[in-house]
Amino acid sequence: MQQTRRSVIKAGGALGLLALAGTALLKPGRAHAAWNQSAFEAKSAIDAMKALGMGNAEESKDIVIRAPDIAENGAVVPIDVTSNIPGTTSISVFIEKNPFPYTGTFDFAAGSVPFVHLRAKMGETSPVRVVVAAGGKHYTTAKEVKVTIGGCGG
Amino acid sequence: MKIGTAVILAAATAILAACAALQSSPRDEALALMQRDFHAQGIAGMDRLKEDPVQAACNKYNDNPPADLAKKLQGEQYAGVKWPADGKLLGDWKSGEKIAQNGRGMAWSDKGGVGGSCYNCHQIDPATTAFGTIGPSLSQFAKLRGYGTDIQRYAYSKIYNAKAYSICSQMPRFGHAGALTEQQMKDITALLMDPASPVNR
Amino acid sequence: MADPMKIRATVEGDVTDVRVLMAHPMETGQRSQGGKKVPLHFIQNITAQLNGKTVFSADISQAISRNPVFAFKVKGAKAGDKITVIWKDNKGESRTDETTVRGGS
Amino acid sequence: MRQALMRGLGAAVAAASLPLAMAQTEDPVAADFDKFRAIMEEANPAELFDAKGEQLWKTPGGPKKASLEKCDLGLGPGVVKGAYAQMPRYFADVDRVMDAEARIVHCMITLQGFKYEDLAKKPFSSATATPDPVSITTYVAANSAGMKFAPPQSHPKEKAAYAAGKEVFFYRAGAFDFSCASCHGVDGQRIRTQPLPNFTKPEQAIRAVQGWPGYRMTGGVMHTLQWRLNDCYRQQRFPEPGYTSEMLSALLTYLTVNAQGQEYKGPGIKR
Repeated sequence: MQQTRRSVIKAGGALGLLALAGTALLKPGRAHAAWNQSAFEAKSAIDAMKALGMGNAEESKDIVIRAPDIAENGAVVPIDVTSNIPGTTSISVFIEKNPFPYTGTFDFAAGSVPFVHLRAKMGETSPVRVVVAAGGKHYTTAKEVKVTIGGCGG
Repeated sequence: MKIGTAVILAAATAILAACAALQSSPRDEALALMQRDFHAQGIAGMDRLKEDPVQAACNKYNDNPPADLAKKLQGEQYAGVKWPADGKLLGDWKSGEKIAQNGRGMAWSDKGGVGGSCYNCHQIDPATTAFGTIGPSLSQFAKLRGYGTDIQRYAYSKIYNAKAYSICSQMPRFGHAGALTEQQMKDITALLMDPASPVNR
Repeated sequence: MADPMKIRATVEGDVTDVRVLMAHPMETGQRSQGGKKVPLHFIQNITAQLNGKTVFSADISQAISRNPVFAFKVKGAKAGDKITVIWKDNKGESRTDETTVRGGS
Repeated sequence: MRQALMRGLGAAVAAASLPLAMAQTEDPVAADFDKFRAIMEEANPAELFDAKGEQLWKTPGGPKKASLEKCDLGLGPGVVKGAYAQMPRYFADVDRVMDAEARIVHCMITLQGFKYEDLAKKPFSSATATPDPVSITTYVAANSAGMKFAPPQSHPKEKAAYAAGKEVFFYRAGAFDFSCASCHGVDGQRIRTQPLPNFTKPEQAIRAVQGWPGYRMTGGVMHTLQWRLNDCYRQQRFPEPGYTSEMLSALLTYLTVNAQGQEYKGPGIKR
C-alpha cells in the first residue's frame, strides 16, 4: 500500500490526481478538493497560486502576519495569520524562497475565527506570503523573515 | 572567580582541619572524578586532561599567576613559535576569512584541525555580522597598528601561541596545539594585515 | 504506530482556543542519514471536528516543522464538548485523537 | 544599525558589567528571539515526550517487566512531583550524589533489569529515535514546573559534590586550554550570536538549568542536561564524559545549587 501510494505520487499526472481525489472523498466535510499536488510541487509561489486558482489575488491590509523579523532557527519559524476580511473561508501560506513554496491551506467552517498558528521550515531569508479566500475572491500580503546561520560552528 | 576560590580554599582548609588527613581536597576529588569518568573519544584522548605547565599555572593561580612565573612561561611559549621557513607571514586574506569563520576542529567529532573559530570570539570583517565578544574587535587591525613586519610578526605569533603574550589568555594556541597549519595561520594573518583586506578598509 | 497527539482546547466566552501537537518526523526527502537520503514522509491532511462536525481542516506540505504544532480557534463550543483531530500522511498512516473542551481560567 | 547597537551593547556591558537580563533587553534581536520563544513554549513539542515518558514510567517494561512506580527520586518511592527541582541529591543506596537522569537510569537498571552498557550505548536523541531515559527525564522534570530549585546541601557528600563540581567547572585543559568558565565565567559575552550567561553568578546560573530538558529546534529532537554537558565538553575539546557519571552529577550540583531558590519553568525550547 505504502509503496503503491508513493509511486502514484511520484508518477503524478492524471492517474495520481484521481487516486488522491479518491482518498479525499473519504473525508467528510472537506471544504475544498484533494491535496493539490501540482500546487505543492510548484517551484514558485506564483505558479502554486495559479494552480490553486489564486493567481489574481489582490493586496490587502486586512491580513495580519505575525512572524519574527529574524528567525532564531530556520528549522522552526512560528507564523500566526489572522484575517480581518469578512467571510474568510481559507488562509494559504507560501514561503517564496523555499524549494516548494506552497506550505499549506487552512480551511475554516463558516462563522469561525480565521486564525491559524503554524511553524514552518525556512531554508533562507524569504517573504512569507499569505493568500486569503473570502466571498469567492482572493487577497494577499507578505512579510519578510530573515534566516541567519548564527551560532558557533563547533 | 578569585574570591570564590579563596572561599573554597578556606573551606578546604576548614575541612582539612576538621577531618584531619582523611578528607581529600575538592581539587583532588575533582581530578580523581575526571580521570575516572572521562574516556577517550575520536581524536580526543585522555592525555588532554593532563595540564601542561601553562594550564597548570593558570589553574593553580586562577588565571593570575605571579609575575615572574608568568614572564618565564611566556618566554618559553614565545620561544616555541615556529616561524615560516620561507620568511613570508602573509597568505591569502580571502582564504583567511573562510578559515576565520569555520568553527570546527580538534573536537572528538573532528578528524583534526579544521578552522580557526576566530569569529566565535572576535569581530573581524565588519561585513560579517555573526561574531562573538569574548575577545576584542580586530576590525581595522593593521590600520590602527601599522602594516610593518613587526606587527605582522605579532599577529602571526599571537595566532600561533596567544600565551606567548598573555599567559592565561582564553585564546587557544592554534600553532602550538596543531589546530591550524602554517598556511592557514598565514592566511588569517593576511586577513588582519593585508591592506586590501576588508578588515583594514 | 505513531505516538498520540497532545490536544488542548480551552473555551473563553464564545471562542475556543485549540492547540495541537503532533509526533511526526516531517521528512523533506532532502536529509541524509548514514549516506542515504531519508525518503519524503510528511503529514498531508489535518481535520478537526467539534462533536463530529468538521470545523477546521488543512492540506500541508513537508515544509511544516518536525513534530508539527498548530493552533486555531473554534466558535460555539462549550466546556465538555468533544474536539477530535485527525491527521493523514503521505504513506497512508493516520492518527485520530480527541480531547474535551475545558473552561478558561 | 544592528551592528552599531551590538557594539554599543558590548561596550556598555564591558564597562558596567550589567546583569545579562538587562543587557538582553537592550539587544533588539535577542529580545525578539525571547518573545517568539515564549510564544513557542505555549505549545512545546516537549509535551509529546513528557506524555511518552509518563507512559514509560507507569507501564511495566524491561527484562523484569516492572514499572518505575517504585523508583525513589529522593522524595520517597514513586514520588515524582517536585523531585526534579530537588536534585542532584545524595542517595544512600548508591552512596553517591545523582542528578535526575542518573537516578532514572539507576532505577531502570535496578527495577526494570536494563543494563547500563545498553542504555549508555546511544544515550542521546537523534532525528529518528528518542531514548527512553530522555522521555522519562522530561516527564519527571515537567512535574517540577513552577517550583523553586532546592537541591539539598545537607549531606557531606552533597557539599563535596558542589566543591568538586566547582573545581571541574574551572579546570582548564585540552587542545584549546578551555574550561567551562572560558565561556560561562564572565558577564555579558557572546559566542558568535549566542549570549553566554555567567554561571558563577546566582541570577544568571539559572540559565544553565532553565529550559532543560529542552526541545531543540535544530533537528527537532528532545535533549536533557546530560546531552548539553556532553556537547559542551565536545566543544571544549575535552575527552568525552561518561553518561550519567558522578563527575557530571558533581558539575550539575555546582550549577543547580548556584541557581537555588529560582523558579524552574519546566521543559523548554532550545535553539
